Amino acid sequence: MPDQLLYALEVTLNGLMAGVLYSLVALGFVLIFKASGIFNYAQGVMALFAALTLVGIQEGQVPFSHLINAIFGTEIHHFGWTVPAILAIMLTAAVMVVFAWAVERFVLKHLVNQPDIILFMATIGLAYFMEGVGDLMWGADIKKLDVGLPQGGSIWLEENTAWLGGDGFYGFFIDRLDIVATVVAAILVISLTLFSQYSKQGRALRAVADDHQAALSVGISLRFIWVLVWSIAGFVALVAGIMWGTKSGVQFSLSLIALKALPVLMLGGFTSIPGAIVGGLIIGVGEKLFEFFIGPMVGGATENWFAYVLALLFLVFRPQGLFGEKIIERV
Amino acid sequence: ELVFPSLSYRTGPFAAGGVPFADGYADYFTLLNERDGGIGGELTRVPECETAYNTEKGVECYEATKGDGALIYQPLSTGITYQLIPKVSADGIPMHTMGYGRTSAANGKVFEWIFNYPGNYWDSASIMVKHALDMEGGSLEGKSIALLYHNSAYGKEPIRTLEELAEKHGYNLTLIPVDSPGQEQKSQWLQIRREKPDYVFFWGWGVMNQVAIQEAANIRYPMDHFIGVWWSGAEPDVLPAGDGADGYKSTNFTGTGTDYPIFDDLQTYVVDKGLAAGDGQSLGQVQYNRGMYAAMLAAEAVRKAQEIHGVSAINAAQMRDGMEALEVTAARMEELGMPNFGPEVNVTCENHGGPGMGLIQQWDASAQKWVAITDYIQSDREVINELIMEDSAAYAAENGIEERCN
Amino acid sequence: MSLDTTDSYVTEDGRTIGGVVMEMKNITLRFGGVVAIKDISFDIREGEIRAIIGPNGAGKSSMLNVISGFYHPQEGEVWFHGRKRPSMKPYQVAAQGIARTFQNIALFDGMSVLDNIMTGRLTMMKSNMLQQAIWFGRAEREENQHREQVEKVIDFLEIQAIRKTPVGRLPYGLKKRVELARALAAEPKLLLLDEPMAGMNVEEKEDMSRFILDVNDEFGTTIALIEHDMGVVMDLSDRVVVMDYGKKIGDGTPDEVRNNQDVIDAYLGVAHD
Amino acid sequence: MLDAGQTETEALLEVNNIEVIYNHVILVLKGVSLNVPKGGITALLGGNGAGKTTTLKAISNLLHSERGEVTKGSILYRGEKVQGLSPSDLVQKGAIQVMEGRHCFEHLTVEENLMTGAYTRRASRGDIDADLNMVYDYFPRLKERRKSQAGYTSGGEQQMVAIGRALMSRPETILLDEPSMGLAPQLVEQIFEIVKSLNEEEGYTFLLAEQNTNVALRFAHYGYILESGRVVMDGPAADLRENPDVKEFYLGMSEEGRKSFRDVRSYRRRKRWLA
Amino acid sequence: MIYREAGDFKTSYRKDSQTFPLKFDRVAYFVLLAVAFLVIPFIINDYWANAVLVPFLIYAIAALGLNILTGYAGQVSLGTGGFMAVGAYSCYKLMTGIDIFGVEFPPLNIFLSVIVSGGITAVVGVLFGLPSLRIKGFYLAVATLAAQFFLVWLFNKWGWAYNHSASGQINAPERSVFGIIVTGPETAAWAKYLFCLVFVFFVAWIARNLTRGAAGRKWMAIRDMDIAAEIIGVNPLLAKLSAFAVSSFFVGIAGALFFSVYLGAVEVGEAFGIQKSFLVLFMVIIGGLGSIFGSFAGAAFMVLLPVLLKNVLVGALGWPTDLAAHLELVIVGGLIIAFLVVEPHGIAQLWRLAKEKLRLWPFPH
Ligand SMILES: Nc1ncnc2c1ncn2[C@@H]1O[C@H](COP(=O)(O)OP(=O)(O)OP(=O)(O)O)[C@@H](O)[C@H]1O
Ligand SMILES: Nc1ncnc2c1ncn2[C@@H]1O[C@H](COP(=O)(O)OP(=O)(O)OP(=O)(O)O)[C@@H](O)[C@H]1O
Ligand SMILES: [Mg+2]
Ligand SMILES: [Mg+2]
Repeated sequence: MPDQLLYALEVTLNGLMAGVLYSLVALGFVLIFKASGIFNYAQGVMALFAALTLVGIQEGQVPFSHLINAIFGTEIHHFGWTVPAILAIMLTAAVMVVFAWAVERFVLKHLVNQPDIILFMATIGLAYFMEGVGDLMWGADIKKLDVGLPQGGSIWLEENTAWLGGDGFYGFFIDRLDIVATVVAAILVISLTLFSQYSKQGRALRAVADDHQAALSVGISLRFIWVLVWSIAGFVALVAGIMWGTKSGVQFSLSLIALKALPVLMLGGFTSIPGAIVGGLIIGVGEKLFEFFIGPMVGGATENWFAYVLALLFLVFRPQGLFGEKIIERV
Repeated sequence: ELVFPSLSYRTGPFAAGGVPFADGYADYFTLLNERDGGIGGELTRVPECETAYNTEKGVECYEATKGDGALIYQPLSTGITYQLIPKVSADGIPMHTMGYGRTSAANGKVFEWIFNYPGNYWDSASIMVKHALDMEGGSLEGKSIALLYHNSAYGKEPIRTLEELAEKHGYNLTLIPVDSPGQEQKSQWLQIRREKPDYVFFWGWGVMNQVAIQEAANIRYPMDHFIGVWWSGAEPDVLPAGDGADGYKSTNFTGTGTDYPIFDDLQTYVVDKGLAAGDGQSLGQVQYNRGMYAAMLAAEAVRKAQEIHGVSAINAAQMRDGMEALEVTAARMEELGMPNFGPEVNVTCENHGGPGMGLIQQWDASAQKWVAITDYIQSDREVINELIMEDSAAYAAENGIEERCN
Repeated sequence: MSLDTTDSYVTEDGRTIGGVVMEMKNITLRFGGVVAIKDISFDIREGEIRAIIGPNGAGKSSMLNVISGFYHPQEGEVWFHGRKRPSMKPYQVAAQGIARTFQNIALFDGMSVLDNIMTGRLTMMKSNMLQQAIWFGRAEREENQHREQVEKVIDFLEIQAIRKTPVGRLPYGLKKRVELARALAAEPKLLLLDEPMAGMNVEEKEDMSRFILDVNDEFGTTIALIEHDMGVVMDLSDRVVVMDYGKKIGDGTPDEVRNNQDVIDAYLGVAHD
Repeated sequence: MLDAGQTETEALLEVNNIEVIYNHVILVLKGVSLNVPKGGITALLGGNGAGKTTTLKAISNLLHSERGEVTKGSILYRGEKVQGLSPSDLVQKGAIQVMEGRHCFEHLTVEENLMTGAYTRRASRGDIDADLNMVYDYFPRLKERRKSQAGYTSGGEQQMVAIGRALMSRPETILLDEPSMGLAPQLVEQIFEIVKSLNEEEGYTFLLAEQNTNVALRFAHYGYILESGRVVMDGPAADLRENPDVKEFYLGMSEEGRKSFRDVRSYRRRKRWLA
Repeated sequence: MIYREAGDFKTSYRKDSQTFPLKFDRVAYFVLLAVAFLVIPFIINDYWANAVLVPFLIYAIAALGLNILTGYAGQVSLGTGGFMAVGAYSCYKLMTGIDIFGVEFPPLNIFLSVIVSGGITAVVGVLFGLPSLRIKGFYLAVATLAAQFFLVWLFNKWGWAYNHSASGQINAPERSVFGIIVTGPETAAWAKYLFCLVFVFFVAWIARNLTRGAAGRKWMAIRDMDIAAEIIGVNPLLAKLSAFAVSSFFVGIAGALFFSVYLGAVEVGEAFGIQKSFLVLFMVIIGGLGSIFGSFAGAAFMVLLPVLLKNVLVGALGWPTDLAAHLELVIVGGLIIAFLVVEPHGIAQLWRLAKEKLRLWPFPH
């Protein structure tokens, strides 16, 4: 095979994998949007918060130690134990449920029936809030996250594909972490799709998103739905946090992955769970190929905007994204 | 009282580097107060102001602290530096941008109030090339170097220098930008994997550092051919990648670790007394030492100023004179308990950039520490000076500045 | 058929009904599998009050939407003032002097009643952006002229007291009235009303009827009206079109329609008095 | 099932002198008291803006989401204060509201909309299907449109969806806000027939806010007339029907019988409510 | 009664539609203007100018701009930072002289530079506004991020835009108006302040005029119900694009001032990043969508709050700066949420309600 084609193939493969990682974040957005029409900007910070909490628990860090030390003049930092990864993940998930409850109790409950943009803003407020709390709780330093996921290029694949190309070709490169992410994402998407399509709660979710008041009037408990959905979104955030955190360490910038997920959402449609995956794949491949082939011509570093422009072009033809619910326009 | 405002960033995306630096900076002055009763009998004070690496907050901090008798600013961010260059010049307060900021500020003829000794970005680039030359036995002819850089003013700094040096040494330079924040670098690293440059020079910041080092490990790039600038070579950058980071190199202009007598003093006078700015864990880390070094240079400049002007409570203008006459010799560093902690520094009216020296350090993942593998290397002044002259002349022309020092 | 002025006649109560202003020819409108309108033709004459009635989902509102250019029928033609109307955007249709109200109230909730009604005159406001930015001069003069016209409408509909109230706060019935005011402010030649009296009690319906009749009488405005209250329809309208399942099942004077067996079966249930 | 005048029987729902304020400043209800007896059909009448919708929302606790609050008085449903309950609790306790202006879930299909009505029920799939079929029997039109998104159905179809949805919850008390709005005449009759039969056969209690006074008073047992936030008159429906003022203003009848709407032109309202 | 409108009769429509129909408000407004123009310039110092007032004024312009687009025309935009960058770089090019295809334009007067920058931004805004005809709601909001990221990337890459300076930074050279220096390091605090104030005054005036007339009604109609608006005769494309144009014009002016007067040197990614877009959106929402007063209130709130918090936590309470900074995030976030919970329509609505209450005072209703 000609080299150029091989590389294109490799880039495509890696793009797909990167896309899956975006989708993991996008999924959280979709869930909440579907369930309440809320565009949850805090999703990225939730991932950060979840990852921070996970590392903190795993390493037996004392929450708010910095604050406590500053106030009481103490010198505590660690409990002196470490917690196994699985247990830590479960504990973190529990924390996310508490968080979901708090969000409902202190924010959403008071904003029933408000315009979308107000709810959106509230989630930005929430993002600030959680970022601050996360820092206070666990400190602002970079943390290494290790729950035992494999990392690094798959040597097996490299060796078995090296024959495809000529001398300079080492075989295909794929990060093993990405493979794990793909599997996890597939499981998540399938189970979430089943949940939202075939359960009573799934239907209630969509009803709530359409009209809060009417949902209340037929007896759907917004409170339950929201706690449920935010808990699931919290769990998805945890998964995303684990993947991204393993990749780049746990730190503030983790929250910025939300920005990578937005074009994915647009493209897939805000309300579609499979859309999040398909959108992610398209964006992942698109931006990688563009950066690879066109990037050098225009000076590179196109990835930040290319995804958005691609999604924008898509939207001009399909304003609700690929799989989004059609926007109802009637008088 | 001597006031050294510290524009720190303990929050935001770059906090990991900002915290130890600010701690080191503050701790050194605390040490001077506790051990020596200040500098020349005058106590020091380090009011801290959080910038979160944000330009506007930086301006606010500057305005808030400048009236307070501030002697010197170290804004620690290229953005804020550019912001403050005209402001400090107008207000008459010296600014020291150690290893960052506007490179051409090394030309004291144009930049009266700005200093960037002991080295600047271009020095670092040149030192990296020199190291590569060493590794290749003196010639880079026909070799290829890729520059992986943060797509911002900061990241673009070394490009001119590396291009000039490419002409001189005959290597090919490939430019690979990464947009901020740099969480996803797959395509860049696939490109590197495909083009197999002999060296990857690295100008990253924040999360970009960790991701790049992780990705380099992932594609099994030979880590000792992967060399970062001094802002991409601290502990938080390499730790997340674990063993994969072993062998990664970066430049630096201070020593690392706590194997210097001064750390004993710090322990006794500062940490043990509970006066440390941080939790006392970061002593010896790259950024901590760098902060301490910055404080040491500032303190030495104060001494010089006190000496020149014969007053202990100097003002900002006198501080500037002290900086311009600063001389930190190996002997002096020995005296300070920091033998060979940094290069010898000698500042003059024309040269605000100091010697332009730096060393190469390498990460030892098993020991979890940085190891200096070279001595201080002198950058290629010939090339760099020319670039500095060119850029500063342009600035002077743009802003109607008369050359001084003549 | 084309505009035929010789056709005009005078009604019992002395109004002159002119020739055909609008004619729908063989309109068919489909939404995917749903056929909302099936090959319907009818006309509207100048100065008349033309009612469209029919069971729920018969396609009445869709018909109004076709007239106002919001739906584009797959088949059929719309003739306006004797000319075949090309495919148009709704705002272009509005500029031709067709104003309307909506079944599900479509007021601009964020604005006061006054501003809502002023939007009715937007098609007539001519000052450009720059003039408006400067305000003093043309824009202000224009604003005040139109304001005067709007105040007339407000007086006419007796909603002076709520002029400055945000419409979101109004009760349903008043919203309908404000919507009518907005449509009237546009000084339309043809006024389309989609269930203007839904959600009103008799007294309010009487008021509304009075307004409709007065508009028709004083300004000679042609009116097409959808309404489920047979009392209102029979009393007010000159001619009635009856639709059922997208098809036309009757067309004629109230009396004719009322006695049409198809209409009784499909819609009225019992013969209406 | 219940005869007019028998309001002394067990009161299912009691509204005691409530005051409602929107946005902290707009006082809308100024002391409204109602009594809804179990198994009765109670009508709430009154002109535009009288406060009918507000009263119903206060009862079903939906005011909250409109920035309104009950500042005085109390509402008791089966002796229990509703202010402490969430709307979904209320539905579970058997009181459901059909909101004014339809409020369908636009993106859900007609059938899914109906199914949301059964959200609080723990009935078997079969029971729910049976109820679904019952609703389709009442409104055959819905059956035809079952697969279309509610947002794309006609106004009247949406109204049917809203009513059908409430029926799906198998409530004990239904608060109907303007059920007849936008419905074709036979359908209006039909809806009231449904109300009547549910009331008589299943013992449902109804509180309905209606503008269509004529029909409402024909089917209701007891009526309250609301004007600018106050109850100005109440009584058994039959009595109200005979009241001359009610006749004049709400039924459109003068001494000579029904006037033509055409004649109102020469006729100006004499005066507002005189009670 | 402290505040009332009874007895304040209007005899013409002109009077009825004036900006401050109540005499009380009118007097308050003129007093405020007088203080802003005649008193503050004499007492202002560097700290107040650079840390508080100048950023407040500039953000107020940006917030007014975004409020026109988002608050009045209902098009949520997250591209404000990018559009400010267009203003800033245009201003830079204009003030340093442009060379287009060999035609040299001499440096333009700073006052004109700022205005023309606004114009250029308006054109760019319209370009990015084009998709708004098809794309709505949050889809549009996210789509405007395309503008944000693309523009930032462009100004980072396009050497011409920053006169090929080594680092890609742009620096504002010294310029003056009527002999008074308004840009560059030598600028006096009062001159900066007044220069911005003049712009704020005119921008607010134009915004007020546009929003009370036909244009404003078109925008609001589109915002509240775009289909209905189209059916009653509003051309949606023109309405939306004009909103984009006016909004970007203001935002461009804000960007130009931000660069030339306030910061003096900027790097695009840092000064005009996505954070800026969010910040301005916050101002608009906290202040009150669709309210001119709200734009000011929001800008004041978001500029002052962090400064205030910092001064209290670090200055007065002596907390470590990092704890203070983290706590600041928590407090700002919490306050935003609290604000939205208490009054989703922003400070402007709170103010209106307060007035309504005052009017009724001492009675509760
Ligand atoms: N945009 C659309 N997409 C799909 N179906 C539509 C659309 N608009 C209308 N319909 C369908 O077309 C049919 C006619 O609708 P229309 O609104 O015209 O009825 P109508 O006669 O006004 O009824 P009502 O008296 O209930 O208002 C309905 O069955 C409706 O569901
Ligand atoms: N959300 C709100 N904010 C402010 N005022 C409101 C609000 N909702 C209703 N109102 C006011 O409360 C009063 C009563 O309104 P309500 O909707 O209860 O009347 P109604 O009797 O149901 O009228 P209709 O028959 O027209 O539906 C009206 O004057 C209205 O202006
Ligand atoms: Mg209809
Ligand atoms: Mg009502």
